[in-house]
Amino acid sequence: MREIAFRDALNEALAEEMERDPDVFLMGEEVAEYNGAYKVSKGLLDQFGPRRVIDTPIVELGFAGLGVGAALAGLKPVIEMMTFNFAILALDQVVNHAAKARYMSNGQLSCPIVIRGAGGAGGSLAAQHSQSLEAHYAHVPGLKVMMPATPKDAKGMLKTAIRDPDPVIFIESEVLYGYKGEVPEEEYLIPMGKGEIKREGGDCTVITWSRMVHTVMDAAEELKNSDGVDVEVLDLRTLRPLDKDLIRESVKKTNRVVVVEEAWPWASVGASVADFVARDLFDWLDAPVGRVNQRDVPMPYAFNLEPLSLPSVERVAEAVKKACYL
Amino acid sequence: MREIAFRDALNEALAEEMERDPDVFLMGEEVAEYNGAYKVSKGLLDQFGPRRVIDTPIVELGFAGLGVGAALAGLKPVIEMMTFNFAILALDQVVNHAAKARYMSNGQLSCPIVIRGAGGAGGSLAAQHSQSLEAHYAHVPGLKVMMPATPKDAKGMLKTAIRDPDPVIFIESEVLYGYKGEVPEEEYLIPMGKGEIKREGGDCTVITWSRMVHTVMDAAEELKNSDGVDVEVLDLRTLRPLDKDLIRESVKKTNRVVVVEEAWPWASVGASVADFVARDLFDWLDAPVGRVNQRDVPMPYAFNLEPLSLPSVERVAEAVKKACYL
Amino acid sequence: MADTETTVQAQELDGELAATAREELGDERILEMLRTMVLLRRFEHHAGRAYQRRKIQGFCHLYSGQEAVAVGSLSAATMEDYIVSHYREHGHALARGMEPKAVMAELFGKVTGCAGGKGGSMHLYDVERRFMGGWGIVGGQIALGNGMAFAAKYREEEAVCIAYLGDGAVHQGIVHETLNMAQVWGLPLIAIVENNEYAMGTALERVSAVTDLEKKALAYDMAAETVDGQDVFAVYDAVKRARDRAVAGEGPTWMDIHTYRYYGHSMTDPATYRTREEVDEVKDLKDPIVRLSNWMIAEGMATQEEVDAIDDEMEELVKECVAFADESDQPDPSALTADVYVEWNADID
Amino acid sequence: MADTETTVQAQELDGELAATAREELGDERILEMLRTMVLLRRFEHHAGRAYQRRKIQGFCHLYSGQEAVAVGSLSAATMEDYIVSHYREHGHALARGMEPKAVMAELFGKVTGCAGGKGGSMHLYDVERRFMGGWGIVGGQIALGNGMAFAAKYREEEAVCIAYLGDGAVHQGIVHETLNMAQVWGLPLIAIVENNEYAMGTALERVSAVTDLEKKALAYDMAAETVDGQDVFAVYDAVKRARDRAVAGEGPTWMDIHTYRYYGHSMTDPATYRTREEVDEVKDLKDPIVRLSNWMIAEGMATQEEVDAIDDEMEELVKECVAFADESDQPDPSALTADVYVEWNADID
Ligand SMILES: Cc1ncc(C[n+]2csc(CCOP(=O)(O)OP(=O)(O)O)c2C)c(N)n1
Ligand SMILES: Cc1ncc(C[n+]2csc(CCOP(=O)(O)OP(=O)(O)O)c2C)c(N)n1
Ligand SMILES: [Mg+2]
Ligand SMILES: [Mg+2]
Repeated sequence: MREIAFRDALNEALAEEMERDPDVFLMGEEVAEYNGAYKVSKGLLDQFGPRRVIDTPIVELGFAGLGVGAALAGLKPVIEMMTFNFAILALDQVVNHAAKARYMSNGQLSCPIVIRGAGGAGGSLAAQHSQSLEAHYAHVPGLKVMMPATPKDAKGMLKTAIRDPDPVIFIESEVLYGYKGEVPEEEYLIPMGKGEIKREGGDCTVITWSRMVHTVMDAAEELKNSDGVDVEVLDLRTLRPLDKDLIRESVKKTNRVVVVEEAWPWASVGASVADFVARDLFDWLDAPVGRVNQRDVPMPYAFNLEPLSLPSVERVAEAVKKACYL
Repeated sequence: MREIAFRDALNEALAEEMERDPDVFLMGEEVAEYNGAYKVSKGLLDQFGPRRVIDTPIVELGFAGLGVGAALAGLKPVIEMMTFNFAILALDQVVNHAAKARYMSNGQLSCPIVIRGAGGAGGSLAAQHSQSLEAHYAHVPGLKVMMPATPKDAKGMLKTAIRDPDPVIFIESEVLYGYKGEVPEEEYLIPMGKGEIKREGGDCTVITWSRMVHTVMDAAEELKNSDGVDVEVLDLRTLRPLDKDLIRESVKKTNRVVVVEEAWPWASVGASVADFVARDLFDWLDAPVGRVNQRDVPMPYAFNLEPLSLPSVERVAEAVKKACYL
Repeated sequence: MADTETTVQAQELDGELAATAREELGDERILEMLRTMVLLRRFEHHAGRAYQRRKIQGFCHLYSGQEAVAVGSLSAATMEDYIVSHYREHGHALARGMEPKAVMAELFGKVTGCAGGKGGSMHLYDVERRFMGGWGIVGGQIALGNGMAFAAKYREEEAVCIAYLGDGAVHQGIVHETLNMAQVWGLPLIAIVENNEYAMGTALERVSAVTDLEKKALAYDMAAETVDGQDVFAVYDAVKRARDRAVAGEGPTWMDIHTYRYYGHSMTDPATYRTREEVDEVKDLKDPIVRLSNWMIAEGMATQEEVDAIDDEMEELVKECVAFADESDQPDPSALTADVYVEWNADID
Repeated sequence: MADTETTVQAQELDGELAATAREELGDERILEMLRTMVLLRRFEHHAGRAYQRRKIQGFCHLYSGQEAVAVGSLSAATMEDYIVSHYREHGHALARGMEPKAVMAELFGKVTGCAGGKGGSMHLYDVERRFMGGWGIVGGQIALGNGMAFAAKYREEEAVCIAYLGDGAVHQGIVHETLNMAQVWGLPLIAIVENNEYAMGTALERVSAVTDLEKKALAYDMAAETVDGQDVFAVYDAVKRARDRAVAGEGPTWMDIHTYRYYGHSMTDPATYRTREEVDEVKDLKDPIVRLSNWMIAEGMATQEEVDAIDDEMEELVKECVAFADESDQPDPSALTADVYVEWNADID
């Protein structure tokens, strides 16, 4: 199968959905003439023109709100946040408006908006530009949250997100944009709310998503070689709603779980996943659920410190071994 | 001992700290001439004048940022958010600025700000005005988060928050403002990061905070009477940092835990507390950790629906019984 | 109130504008406008009473005193136009033609309400009439309105979006962001500031660097106007011109419409920040309903008896609304978890 | 560039303003200003090279072309004034008198950096010199600056806050909120828009309803000025007058200072959105350093040789900075968890 980069997979998803549905438009900072800060929207201005690919001033709250309003009026906006660090400015329109429109209107309103952009640490970008803030969205009923780990998932999930009738937060790991992987030529969708086993194994389930899938895959490889431990890698893909059945199935097989996320540990999605496992599968667990996170500190700039903060192959391997009492 | 209302206890804390430290000032919507939307700042304009008690326009982001800047310059701002539903607009200044100033400056800057105001459901206020958003802050290193449940705690904790050299998020349950309780005449402080056993009991630990302390106390009373179950009620008071030792001590005694919070269940503080208990005290637990939350929906207006959404005495009692296999 | 209005006599409206409006609208529609304004007034009276009986709860912001703004502006709109408002929107909802019973039932939290009882006083919706809410975050709705204006332009509809906001909302950053984009992209947005002089207990001049809010538009080179909001035809005229410009592709308009609210900010506000005299002066000199009916009587379009009869009729109608709301059922408990998403296959909790 | 500047000749600055400044500042300080401007230029040149060698990583925004803004404005400030900036702040930091070695070491992520290597290029601090950062959220720093101005006024210090922002930041809501409060409360805030015509790849006129950014102040009745940012004395003069007003209690000033950046937005931006000719024209006609040195030579304050010697000297100095940064140690791993809080008794993870 052909291999393309994560950013190009996203680009294809956008182009195909804009082709398919004239109500889909793309708006954000530098998405049009600059072809996107991370080149995700490359060529879309040329293909679809300035009516549908729109550069904004730097006003995250204002253009998110415009997108929400346009969605309430029936359009299908894709709003690009250059990074989710800046999307904090827009959170009110997401949490207080988009997430509640259908409910408060007793089902009269729909808000089919996608808010997407780069998340996570990008490499020496320091504290204000290196945050994994998915918990802020996953906490809120009315939102759906997706975070792909591979080019194939990225394309299929973004297409699903755009077609979804509810507001979807779609966070793309900044360091994955250049990552290449197999992507089918023919059209496909990755369903909302469904995770995937990225690697089968019987000894320990590691639940993760986004960039951390790759760290965990490396750790799994290493653990196989060094300790003969067979790790099952479960990529959640959607963080709200949670694919509970997939987790149940895997844990009932392995009886051991580690949750790995790039975000801070406290009040995070990973904490919630670990809590779900511990409560729902209490009798199936042979060891406490392990967790690996970014250290509970703002991200430092220094090149030697950032890797110490992020979850590493070593820290994941260690946590798995601990869960396996090795 | 004298009994005073929660709002008056907060008022005393503000007055005493403003008296003590000329660098403390209070700013927010309606805090001065109107004496506060919830009358927490009653009389402070008269006592301290318009230099130190300042009405703002309705610009949460702007005056939060002003407060952060003033704190960086050495003042001790107390910024009132009329409610934390509106504070979402100010989150960027809290998460991206206040929380990171000390770290990014390598300890050169301090940000001794308190951001306080009403949180939680207030009674038929509907979806945009009935949110418990503490998870958004508890997730973020660099912040401290306090949520008092009683007038005595409210006063002692707010005084501590104001003296704290770091940014403190201080959330006051809207329905507790009128709640009366004993408050000492003499000065006292409630330490940062310390919870309190609000009721001793040997059968099950219920961990909670803020308004839910009272719901849980009622449930504990009922459980004692109906089933002879002795519930230990642990009020966390501070949500970041967590009082791990207090939890450990209690759980090692009861071996059963229920976490009760007003907030939504997913990626919440309660999920994190439950996860901490399940991992840290794995071998001490005789049952899965129970949880009671607001239902995972925006808050409806209808008078019959809101109580169905919020955690109730019945739902707490049920969860405790389940944890006790009753 | 602003200087611009001192030329108008007590309880009189601008005769020239009224004459033009009469030509455009005809007597029938003007009578209808009066009826609507009286409906709004009676409706709020009874909403206030129901609140005191705890039939309505939570926050409830009455619209009385501002009737000419809602009725004047919405008389200039078509049913293709999007309307978006904040929490003080009973008047806008009714003036848009929403069923008064459904509005009252919503305030009562009943299943027959226009949002099934789940929205309440601050969150009224009638999407068929393009009444898009009913939002409670000060300023947030103007961005939504910008999006609706964007949608109208995107689809090349002959439609605008009318977005209401308060004088207190003007300072919110989102207003700045929205006006700039609306102007850059020429969106058909009509932003109506209902300048009732106060945001809760805060008089405009205490928190605004300019008290002439029309000036805000200078920062965006935007068409702007100051309007006497107690004169229904002045509002109608200004909004109609703004609408004509907007559908002609000439972009957005910013309006500082001067008005006044008779009640406190919400039902729990005793409004001690202003004097009784101040309120009475507006009621005595510039009541929008008295002004309109005075003019109609002077013009021979109605008699005092007919005006009184409208009052009685609306009083009856609103009482029926209250009875309807009172008798209606509360929503079924299953409504609690409905409409969070269009469908939700995973279990929620 | 703006029309206001067309009267000035190629590579010449305003002679009158220069003469006045010379009287006020004296030849010594003007020579120092030239040296600082050259330092900024050489510093960025080497920062750019170090970035290419991956000695500096992440985002790195060079200041070259804008030197007259930093040096002119900070020459009008005292050491009591608070300075706050955004991510393109190497120039402000150096012009404030921060140790160039500590700045370069910070860019290299070293423990000898002005933030111990934890801040990086976008987050420089020197609190002793009241250089308060170095912030990366577009627009956020102006609210911080307002708070510092508030603090200065609260404590009755004879001090102002100078806050820098870009032309792209102007549209952010927080700017609107901040300017209104600054004006209402008369805060000593000097908001300097470094209008370099682009925000990343976005030319101002594509996203701003007005291109004359001075107009933004009309919405707040605020003192405002448009300034030639390639003329160090024009900047000095305008900021000095604004500062005088501010400390006299006459409130804030808004400044649209026209300038230009020579490099791309950041080190990873090829800047294909503008032509080489456009860049060259500014360099040829309005380079702030050439303008100043030309004038100094014409006035007999320096010879061409002396100017060249300054260039060499600064080149040497910056090379020493690079060597210093290169040789310095990375922070100790324990720095990772230090200074999250002033102290943290509970364990962190
Ligand atoms: C963002 C936000 N901040 C604060 C509030 C609380 N609040 C509700 S209405 C109001 C005053 C608004 O006044 P104005 O805009 O003049 O409208 P009016 O009520 O006079 O119609 C305030 C402060 C809110 N709902 N949202
Ligand atoms: C809130 C926010 N949105 C977006 C960004 C990404 N970003 C960084 S700089 C920049 C352009 C700013 O341009 P301008 O304000 O003109 O300053 P200049 O870089 O020209 O000095 C953008 C969009 C950001 N850092 N913060
Ligand atoms: Mg008002
Ligand atoms: Mg710029």
